[in-house]
Amino acid sequence: MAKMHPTPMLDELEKGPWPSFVTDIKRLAEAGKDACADLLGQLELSYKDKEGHWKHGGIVGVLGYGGGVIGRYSDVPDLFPGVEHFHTLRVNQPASKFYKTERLREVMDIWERRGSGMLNMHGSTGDMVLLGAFTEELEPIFAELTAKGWDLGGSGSALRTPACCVGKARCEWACIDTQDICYDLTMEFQDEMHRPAWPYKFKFKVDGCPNGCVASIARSDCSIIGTWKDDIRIDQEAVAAYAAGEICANGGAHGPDTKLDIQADVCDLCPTRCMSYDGKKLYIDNKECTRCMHCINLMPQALRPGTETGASILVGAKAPILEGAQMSSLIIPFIPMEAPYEEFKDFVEKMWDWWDENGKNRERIGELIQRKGLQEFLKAVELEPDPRMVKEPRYNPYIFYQEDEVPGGFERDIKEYRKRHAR
Amino acid sequence: MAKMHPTPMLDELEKGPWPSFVTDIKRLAEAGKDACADLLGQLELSYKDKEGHWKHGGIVGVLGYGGGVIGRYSDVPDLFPGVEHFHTLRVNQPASKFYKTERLREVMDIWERRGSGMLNMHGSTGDMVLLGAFTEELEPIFAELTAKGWDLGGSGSALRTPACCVGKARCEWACIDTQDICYDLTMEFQDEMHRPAWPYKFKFKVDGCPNGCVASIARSDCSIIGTWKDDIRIDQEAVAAYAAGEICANGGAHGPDTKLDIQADVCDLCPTRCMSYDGKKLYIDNKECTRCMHCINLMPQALRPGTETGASILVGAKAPILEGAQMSSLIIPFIPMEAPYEEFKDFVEKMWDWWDENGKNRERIGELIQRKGLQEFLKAVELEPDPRMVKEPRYNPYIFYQEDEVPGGFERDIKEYRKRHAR
Amino acid sequence: MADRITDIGPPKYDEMWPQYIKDNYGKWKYHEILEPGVLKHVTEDGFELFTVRCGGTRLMTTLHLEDICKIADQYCDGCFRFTTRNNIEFMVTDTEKLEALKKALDDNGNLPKGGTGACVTNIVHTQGWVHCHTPAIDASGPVKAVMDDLFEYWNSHKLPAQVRISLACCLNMCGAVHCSDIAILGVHRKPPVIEHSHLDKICEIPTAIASCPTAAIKPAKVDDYKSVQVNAERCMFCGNCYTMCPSMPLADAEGDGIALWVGGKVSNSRTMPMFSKLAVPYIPNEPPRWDTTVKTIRTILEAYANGANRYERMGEWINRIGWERFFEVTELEFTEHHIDDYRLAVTTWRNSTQFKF
Amino acid sequence: MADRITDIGPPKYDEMWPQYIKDNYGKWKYHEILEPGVLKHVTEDGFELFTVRCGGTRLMTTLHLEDICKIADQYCDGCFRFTTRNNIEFMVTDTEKLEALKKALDDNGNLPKGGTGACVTNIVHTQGWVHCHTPAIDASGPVKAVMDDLFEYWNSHKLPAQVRISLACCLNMCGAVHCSDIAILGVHRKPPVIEHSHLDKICEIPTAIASCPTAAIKPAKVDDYKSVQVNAERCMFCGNCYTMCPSMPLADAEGDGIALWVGGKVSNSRTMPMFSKLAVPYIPNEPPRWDTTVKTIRTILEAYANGANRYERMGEWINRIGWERFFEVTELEFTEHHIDDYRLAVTTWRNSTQFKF
Repeated sequence: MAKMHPTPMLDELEKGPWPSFVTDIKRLAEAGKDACADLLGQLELSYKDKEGHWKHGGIVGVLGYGGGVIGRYSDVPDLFPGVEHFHTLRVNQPASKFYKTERLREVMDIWERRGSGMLNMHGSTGDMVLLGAFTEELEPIFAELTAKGWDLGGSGSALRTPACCVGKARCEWACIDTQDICYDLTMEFQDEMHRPAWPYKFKFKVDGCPNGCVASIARSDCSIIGTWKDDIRIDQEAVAAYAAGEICANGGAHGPDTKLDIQADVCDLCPTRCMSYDGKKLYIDNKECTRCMHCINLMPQALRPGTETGASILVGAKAPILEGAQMSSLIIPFIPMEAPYEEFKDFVEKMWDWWDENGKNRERIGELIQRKGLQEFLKAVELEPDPRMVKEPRYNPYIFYQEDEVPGGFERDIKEYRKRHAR
Repeated sequence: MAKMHPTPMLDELEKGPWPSFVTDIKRLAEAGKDACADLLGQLELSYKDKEGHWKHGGIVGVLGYGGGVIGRYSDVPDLFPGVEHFHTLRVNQPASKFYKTERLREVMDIWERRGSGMLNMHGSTGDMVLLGAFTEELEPIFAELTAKGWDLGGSGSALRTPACCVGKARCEWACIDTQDICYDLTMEFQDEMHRPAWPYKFKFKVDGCPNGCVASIARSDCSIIGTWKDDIRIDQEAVAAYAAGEICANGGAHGPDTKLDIQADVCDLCPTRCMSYDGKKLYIDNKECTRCMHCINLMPQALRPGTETGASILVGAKAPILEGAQMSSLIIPFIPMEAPYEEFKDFVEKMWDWWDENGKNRERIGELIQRKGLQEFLKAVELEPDPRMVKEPRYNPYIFYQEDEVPGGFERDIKEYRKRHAR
Repeated sequence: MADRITDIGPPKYDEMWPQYIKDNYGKWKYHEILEPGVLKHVTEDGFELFTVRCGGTRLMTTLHLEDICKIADQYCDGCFRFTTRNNIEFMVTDTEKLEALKKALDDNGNLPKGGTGACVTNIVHTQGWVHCHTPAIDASGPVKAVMDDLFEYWNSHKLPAQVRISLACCLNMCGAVHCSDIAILGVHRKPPVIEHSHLDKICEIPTAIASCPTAAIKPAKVDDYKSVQVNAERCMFCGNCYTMCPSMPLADAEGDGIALWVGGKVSNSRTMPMFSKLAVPYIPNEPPRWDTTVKTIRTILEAYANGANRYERMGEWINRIGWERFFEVTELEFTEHHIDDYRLAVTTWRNSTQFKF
Repeated sequence: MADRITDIGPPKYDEMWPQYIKDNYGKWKYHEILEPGVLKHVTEDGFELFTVRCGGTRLMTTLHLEDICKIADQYCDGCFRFTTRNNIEFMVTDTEKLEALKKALDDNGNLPKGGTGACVTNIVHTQGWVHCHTPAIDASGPVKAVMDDLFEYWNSHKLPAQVRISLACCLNMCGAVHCSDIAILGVHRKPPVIEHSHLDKICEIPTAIASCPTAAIKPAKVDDYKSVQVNAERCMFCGNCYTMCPSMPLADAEGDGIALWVGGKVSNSRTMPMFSKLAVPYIPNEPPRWDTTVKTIRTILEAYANGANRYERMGEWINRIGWERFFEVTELEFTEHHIDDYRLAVTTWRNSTQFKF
């Protein structure tokens, strides 16, 4: 058993119905992990001081990679030597985070032997995050992980580990093969992930449908979101069953007794009002549909996305630092997404080239587009302007014209002008 | 008869059903006004050149005033000597633009004798605009105008001539006495109007209700818009008459045969959905009403604004130059507006003081608020923040705190910090 | 100067009122549009006032104004008024006088009735080539051409809702057209041509430099003259430098023309007020009848008339159907110029997968 | 280095699939929530898959993970998965196994079922004081305290719609919480304290200066040290300077705390995605149970639960009732800090007379 510190405040977090990370960590501390005991000790100190106790980074890593490891040191190492070094390894998760226990135990075994035994399942970007290694353990851990078929994820000014929703593995709404896209991009861009060479980080996230369960529109520089071009599939028998109350609303999200009112809940809440219900059949004016998923969400047994599927590509989401938060913006309304995804990758390469060439240090691509204008970006990726790219056209009259757009060009002769207009 | 120039292009504008300004001006030219003949000649030249032919300003005016006259000279005076000088006088219109012909003829008579005889009824800001005077006529025109009880309006970096809608003179929806407010402000601030002393122009416009017929929300630095606090008045008998088709919809705006569908046209189009109709009576949840006027517009015989009336004050509208167009923003949700309007004028004086002190050259107050922040403005005018002032709270986390808001202030000792945190 | 009359302000409003306005001030109960151009206002006491609204040209002569005065003298107790949108309103107190007034207006021929209800009412506009020194277009001419073409919508009630058209002859927008259902805006497209030989004499160079919102103007020595130069790549042709410095004119026959904007409103009815958005970035100046502009406005108006629900303003219609649909039904081209690239541009991008094919 | 294994990427996804996922990949037809935490997915062929969703702590030990693996081994053919929101999902192919699985989970006690449908699902969060070097707050602690309090909403379906809560321990927002129904954000409120004696050795001064979005940092000589100074009036405590320069720490017991944000969403359902907006600018750090934060979140959640229509997300509810009503029903104070004063602030002002008293 490791040396336990008194943690009266953290002990309060052992109470209550939600699983307690404190109880969990105590258990491993009691099983002998110094790092766990000292982590709790240092966290207790933070609870007392109301300040964190980790030092600013420090360059640590594994040979040949520029990322995947985040250096971390305690600023009170004398008190908590077990967390003097507390480096993080990001281990690239399998797409959609399915695990076979035998494979997961490969990682767990290495981490129990060589690390703190504490981890995040998962980090915000999607990686398994192994929390708390000493510097000297980094190379051995890396060697053992790769030997078992596991690799590190991205960090720093690099491609970050791509992530995706559950997709076709267990969701009827997935319009694209999110897992394969995620895996394919990860494999294709291993170099971009492991060797930071860009102005700043870059994230891909892949959502199977506009519900956006992996939050790609808020959290990725390039959001790949499944959609469809043809009509929503309707099963009118199931519509009747919903109307009769035989199937409950919204896939049971409000309990099994929640009856659907097709007119009020579906037609009237449709943002484009493209649906109508005559008491028997449900009609959709698909041309006016914006594929928002509301009706499909509410009637999963009666309505399904169309079958001519592909993705909408949106670019530029980021958290606030520096220019303020952005969501991704629609750049490609529809693109087919079939392996090997060449049309998409072609777009990605053009986007990265432009960003690489024009981006300032620590400038996300969304900020660069803000700075240079959406037009410049479209030229770089060779796309034509489309009203679908904007919520609305400009309202300010400040249009930049190029010289070659204006007959006679920009050069004029003041003498000629003065012949027509006295001073 | 003045010397007429050939105007083959302008002659094309004598055709068609809309009244022709060309025909009108020709008539006065033929009656002997050189300025009219030469104006048409110069305009024809512009139609040929596709360029205007007026020179940049020139400082002209009347003694003791810094504005009210806009200098203008032809840049082809040899060709069109009748418009060599073509100065404009802005004559302050009576509020709501009612005229007695005998009074209007005072102005017409002066203008026929001493000016071009051409004028705008009215200019964009609201003045009568006398178009085309020679410099030497300005003082005599001014003397004759004032002798008859007419004065000039504003121009330059001054208070511009206030304007208002028809108000209580002929509109059942006027919640405030727009004419009196307009007149009172005009009289109170004669000095601010005639002697430019500010960073830039400043406009008041007074709308009697949220329909905004005088466009104050788009066109004035300070918009005074009538509204009410209590309940919309309902005449349920008239409601029944609308339901029965005895009264046509929208005051006849769509023809006398347009029957109102109370549920679809009124209740369902109400932006807050605060109305309901049970087939007999119309109910309004007034607490949820935002007084948008839609229902009142559609049923003027059944619905009327409440009787506890006053104004909403919005600040900062302007055209694009320089920072882009702005609409006015809600600053005072509700203020009583009874003569002599002291509470309102008190606000105005505070607003002007702040703008005068902080505004840069040619910075409208709306731009200054943008630059300094709405908070700063609110402090200057001594108003408390109110969620009604914004469409939504901030989404960026960049909050500026003042030192006195934070316990312990901003000064800290790095040595104390380092005692808790090793470097 | 001692007996100089100044700061007297305008005549007080009630000096201009006819007796029936004075008597019924603040007592109005409701109104009704009887036919295009004819309104009836009724007081709580049952008093009825009839108004005939006629198209005004804004730019007029004292002769035309005298014609108007004569009608007012004959039928309206010597009173009449103008509206904010340059229309002329004659008022009478009974239906007999109303019929006589209408006949007199018809006989006049230059005072067309209309401008009420779900119509295209009069175009508010600026001076254009008639008086302005910075215009990119004429004003009265295009207004006349457009109103001639849309006359059938002026004196009828066949649109889904009112349509407010405005014109401003340059970006200064004296007409503040930025919240109109359809805005006609004069635009320059060439950077200023600089008269280096006179600039320093006529302008203050620091003021000229400071006037540029994009910092495109820099001091320069040209042919030994102290002057400025303009970085054409950063010029967006706003004309603010010319306003500050007459040695930098922008006007150019090939550069200047018209941009059309749609979907703005100032009313708070139903939806909050909206800015007009860019529909057509550039149409060449085509005097005297401005054919392409006229035709394009009709196209937009008819698409709206066909597509909008009753009571729905232009901007509400577009927001309902989506801008992609607007460009489809009007067959207008969507170009890079439609995409905002000024200071708030990021707020106009589409952060959603919601769109129509 | 020759035989060094690099760039192999993660295990391929299908290596991790149980057979029933492999067999039914892309064949799913619909799903149903059977009870809180229990889902049924059905394929076009009628194959049924049952999923039990359990709350995960994100921060866990290998011991806890081994417990999870054991359950998966015993009931789920050695397979399970995690969700994007740190929940754990166990899958079985018939109802008998489902009952046995549910019992095993109940027996475990640390794997509460829930997180489905119209509930408060698991809070995504960052590291806080457990691992981060720039946090203003802890992460796992507040999450535990909030989830304890809202447990009744975790394993029930009684809300109008799903509520997504997120936590980020500083403005860097590793958790990208800016589009959450409720966001818990760690904020600093004091400018950096500067270690002049070491700054030049540890940081690049130009980089530190360039890092400031408001240009508040300037070079300065202090006690003969080359260093920087911060104009406190322009500091908005973003911490970007500290990220670039460790000699400028912001953390402070009295300065740091929690801001709460509401009404964001990432889904495109009905309305377009929305940012979360400021509800409470500052709550002091109150370890260990973060009482005020917990209480305020419950207040917001209950106001939503009481006021929203079914299917309406938090942001949709607020937009419908208006922000003035939100502050009224939650009894939260609206302060000057709620008013945006950053770069797009003008777009948040209310350009309308539409408001509720």
